[in-house]
Amino acid sequence: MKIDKSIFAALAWVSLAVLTVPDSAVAQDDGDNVFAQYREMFGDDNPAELIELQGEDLWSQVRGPKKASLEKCDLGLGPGKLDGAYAQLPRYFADTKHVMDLETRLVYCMVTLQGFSEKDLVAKPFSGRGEQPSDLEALSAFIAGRSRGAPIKVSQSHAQERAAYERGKEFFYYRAGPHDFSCATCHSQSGKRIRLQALPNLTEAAEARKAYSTWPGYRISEGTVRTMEWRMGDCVRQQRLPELQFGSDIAIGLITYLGVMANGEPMNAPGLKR
Amino acid sequence: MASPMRIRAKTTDGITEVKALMSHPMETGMRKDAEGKPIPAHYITEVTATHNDKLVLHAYWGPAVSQNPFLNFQFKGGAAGDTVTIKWVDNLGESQTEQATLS
Amino acid sequence: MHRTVKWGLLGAALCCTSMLAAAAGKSDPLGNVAASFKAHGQAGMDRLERDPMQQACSQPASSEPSAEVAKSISRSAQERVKPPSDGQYLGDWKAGEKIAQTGKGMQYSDDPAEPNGGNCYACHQMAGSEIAYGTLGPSLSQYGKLRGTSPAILEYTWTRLWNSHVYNVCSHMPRFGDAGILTEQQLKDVMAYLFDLDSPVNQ
Amino acid sequence: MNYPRRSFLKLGGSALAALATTAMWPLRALAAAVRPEAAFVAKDLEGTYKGLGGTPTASAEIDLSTPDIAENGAVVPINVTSKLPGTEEIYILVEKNPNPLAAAFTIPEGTEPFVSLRVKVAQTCNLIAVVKAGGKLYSASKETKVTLGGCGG
Repeated sequence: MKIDKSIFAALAWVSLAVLTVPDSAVAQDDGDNVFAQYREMFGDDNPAELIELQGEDLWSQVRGPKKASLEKCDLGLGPGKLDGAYAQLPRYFADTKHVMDLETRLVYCMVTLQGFSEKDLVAKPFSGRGEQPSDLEALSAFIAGRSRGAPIKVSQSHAQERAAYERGKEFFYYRAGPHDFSCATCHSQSGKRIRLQALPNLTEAAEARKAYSTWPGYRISEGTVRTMEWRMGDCVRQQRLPELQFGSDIAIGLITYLGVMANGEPMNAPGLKR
Repeated sequence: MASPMRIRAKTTDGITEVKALMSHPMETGMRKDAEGKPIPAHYITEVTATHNDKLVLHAYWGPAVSQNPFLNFQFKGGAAGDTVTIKWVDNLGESQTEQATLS
Repeated sequence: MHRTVKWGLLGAALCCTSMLAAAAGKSDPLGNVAASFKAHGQAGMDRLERDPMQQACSQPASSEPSAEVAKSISRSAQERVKPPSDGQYLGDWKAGEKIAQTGKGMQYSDDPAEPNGGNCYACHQMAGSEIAYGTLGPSLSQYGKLRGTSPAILEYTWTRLWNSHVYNVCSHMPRFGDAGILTEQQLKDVMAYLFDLDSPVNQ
Repeated sequence: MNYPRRSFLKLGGSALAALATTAMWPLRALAAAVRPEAAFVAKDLEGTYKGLGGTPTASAEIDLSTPDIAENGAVVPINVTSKLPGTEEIYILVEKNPNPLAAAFTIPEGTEPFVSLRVKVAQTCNLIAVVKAGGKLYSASKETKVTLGGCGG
């Protein structure tokens, strides 16, 4: 979808290179293998660390009309409890009587604790090209990082949590728009790829675990950390549907569905993405 | 913290390995923003690394170094308590300095 | 360029089936889908409405539509296929190559003034020289060389591009002609890319 | 829970920056005195080599490691190790970028003749490491393929 604006249009150097190497030059079958060497060269050195630092700073900074930090924000494990909190989101929150994911909960905290306007926060939750990471991106990177190693445990105990899962699962197969695409079009078969990119089969636990546990992720093509809400919205954009609204029932439903599919896997985010 | 930098430095068998991540857009000046307006060039032009007071690496960069640059190099020596300092300067005259202490 | 197809009896039948299911107390887990979206650029809210095929195929492959529903979807798809107005199936393979390589078009982030791409390489192997091809669909390498250009194979391929559901009820392939993704001329150019013996697909 | 990434020191602030600026000033004299501007603005290899002072000789004593295929040309890792005695400078070039020269490193005495960096590669082409050792220029090159990714490009 937006394939690389950032390197091609974006670098605006030269036109797209059409490859002219013989087939035999690369493995044909598996996108993962094709890029394994490329991935390995990054080691553990993920620029997401820089954005985690920005998020850590934002978390404790006194900001907003109410001149408060986010340190009393309750992400589900109690006010200010960060370790492992992301691995258990989305979840039902009694104070709002809604299932919330990390990002909607952060907005809630920024509104209630710091006095920011919800309308402003939701109007542009993600950074644009050439901009600094948004507050939500930086905070999400930092908070997800504080769940590294914590097993994913997305609850299904509350009726609303189960309803969110069902909604997400149902929408996963929802074919619509001029191209008839659903999430399942690309993400319900194993061993497939789009162009050279391996496509995780999100209906299989093993693949869903690997995918979910590495979001949010530093997107090389975007030059910043992108969040789970962004990921859902960008898939939907590529499905040619109208804009998926931030924090909407379908967005949270999809994240809940994928989270439950990934339960048990240790979080390893922010990951490093194409 | 507009542009954080992360430095990791570790001494093994008398060689200190330094890894640095620098927050910088490294704009080439050839990209356009969402509205189609050109994004001005903004990139690190010079990087200097010192071990205590000794220069251990110097670099001039162009805009082809990737966004949020990663740099890895090694020098001989290094002991607990020593410092490794990295400083960059960009084409707009901005600069950033970060220091790590060897442990 | 949205679909302007009249669904007629098939639509009516499916619509009543779903109404009956709702009446029987089977709740819809989706709730109000539209409430989660907002119109953006060329992607209007009408895109969330599903036609009978989309509705019938909105489920895991393990629970595809009944034989009867499948048959009516395929029949109705077949009825709407428009052969080239001048009877010529093959256009310019060089133009077809660009269409096969381009994935833009119809996203709210795309410029509606620009022609749409076909993005064939996202899913299919085509020219042997292009290594960045997807595997969601079958390889089309050597397509024309292997099959020749008989009227039957030209018509079959045109129909596949126009509306793949004629042959495969819940095909994942977009309905490039039927949904107005590609113009008649663009379809001819893609046909030429597949069939022309000078095209890289057949090298 | 383990946080391997938290193990290093984070410092900052203008005081430190000011201190470092002063402290480092005399050091600049040690580094390559001036930016090789002609090489940085050159639009092809020939021009870049001219800016660097000559065409390098191919050498097997330079280890150049880059991926065969890059998932994204915006970030391509490149590692260069020189086994040439007296390595003073290491240059990283991307043959078909608008300006091939990406970076010019000075390697002082006591620093290993090794650098690892990530660069933008606009299209499939050779990545080239040029090493200045004993006053002479040597090079090694390797092709990296840049592919189109994903679904909607």
